[in-house]
Amino acid sequence: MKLLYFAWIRARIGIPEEDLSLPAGIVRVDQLVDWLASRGPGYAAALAERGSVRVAVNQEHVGLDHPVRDGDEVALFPPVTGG
Amino acid sequence: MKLLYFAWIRARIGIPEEDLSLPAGIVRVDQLVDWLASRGPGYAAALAERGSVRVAVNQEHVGLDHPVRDGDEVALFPPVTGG
Amino acid sequence: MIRVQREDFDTAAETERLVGGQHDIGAVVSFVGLVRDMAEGAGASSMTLEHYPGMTERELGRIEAEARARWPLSETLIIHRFGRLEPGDRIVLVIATSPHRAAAFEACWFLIDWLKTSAPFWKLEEGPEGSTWVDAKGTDDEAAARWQK
Amino acid sequence: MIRVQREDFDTAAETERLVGGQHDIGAVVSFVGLVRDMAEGAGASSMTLEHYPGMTERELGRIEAEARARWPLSETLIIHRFGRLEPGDRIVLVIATSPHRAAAFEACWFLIDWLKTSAPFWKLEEGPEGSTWVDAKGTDDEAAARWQK
Repeated sequence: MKLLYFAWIRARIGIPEEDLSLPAGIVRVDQLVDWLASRGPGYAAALAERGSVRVAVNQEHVGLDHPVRDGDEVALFPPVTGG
Repeated sequence: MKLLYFAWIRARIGIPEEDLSLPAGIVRVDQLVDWLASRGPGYAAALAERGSVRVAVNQEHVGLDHPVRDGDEVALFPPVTGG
Repeated sequence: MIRVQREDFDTAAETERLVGGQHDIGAVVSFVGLVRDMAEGAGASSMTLEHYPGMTERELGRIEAEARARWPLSETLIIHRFGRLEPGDRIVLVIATSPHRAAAFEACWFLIDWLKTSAPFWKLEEGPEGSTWVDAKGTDDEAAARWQK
Repeated sequence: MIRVQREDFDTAAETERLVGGQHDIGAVVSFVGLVRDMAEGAGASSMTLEHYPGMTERELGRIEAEARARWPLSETLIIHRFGRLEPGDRIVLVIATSPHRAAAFEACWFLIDWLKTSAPFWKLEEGPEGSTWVDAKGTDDEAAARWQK
């Protein structure tokens, strides 16, 4: 799985992207976010305000109950502020 | 009184403007329009569709009950179609 | 700002003049009205825009003042042409700028809607079967009525 | 048409490209978003716009398709910049053209409202006291929600 981080989530995690293998049992976005938050203090800080974490799977906005699979491109970012 | 005519009202009356002295007793827009319509076939044709005649007194849109005085600039025209 | 002129206008230059150097403007909304080919394939239709000099400027100034009283605007501009115009030619430019986009959109829309039913312009269209005066549209009256308070 | 680019854009040239030679367009509505000086007198504040390459184009294309499905439009264009921008710089251009002005106004407004809550951009603002990420605004969510069917 390819993970991408943007804005202050990227800044707190410290890297813009990484490739990870999904642990067994992680099949939904909310499980993925919980697991990532347990990977270290940067991740925990980045994902602490869970209400401010938005997720895209394969470049589409999704909700927390969206399925994730190992080949997906998953992006985590704060609410968007374009325009 | 200075009278100005625009668009098809001007075309039917045949002149763009004229100076007239108001006959005694004509003190409102509707009386002025009735009197003008009696001045000849061009005027009658121009003002026949009374519902399509708009009036400005001293360059402001007014209703049929607006007063008119001898020094006024009065314009008669069809509904506007700018933009 | 109001201008009534025979000449074409340069939207980019006008916008730059309104916005240039100002750093509190977040939103620039502009409307350009163009002459449509009403003959629909039956040959291009030119038109001549007649207006009431003096009253036109007055009316445009009045609706501009109304927009500025209703919305928090930085700048407004209305340029309306008169004279002979061909299909594709620019007729009218309305620009509203504001710190915020909702005010700029509403004011720009209001200005063109009101202008259409209040500014003294008339269109003589040259179609394939001669010249005809364009009728005012009921839909324009309805569009303007939306803004009545 | 969608473009995501670091460079500035030329609104007049883009408009001419959309409109030039077409005679069935009556209304051109455009929105330009500019960087406002948020430091309010405490010194100019630059910003850096970050985005998600690939998804940005996808999202902009999606909302453009939605606008074209909802309104009778002739042409649409969205250009959004990324990278470092100074106060007064252009950020985004949205143009909608149509035979009729209501469709052009609604579509242009819809596009910028939806873009703000859906296109993956983030703003890092350099203020007098350091850099801060700009929070998404609840008012933007409300503006977008108006367009929900």
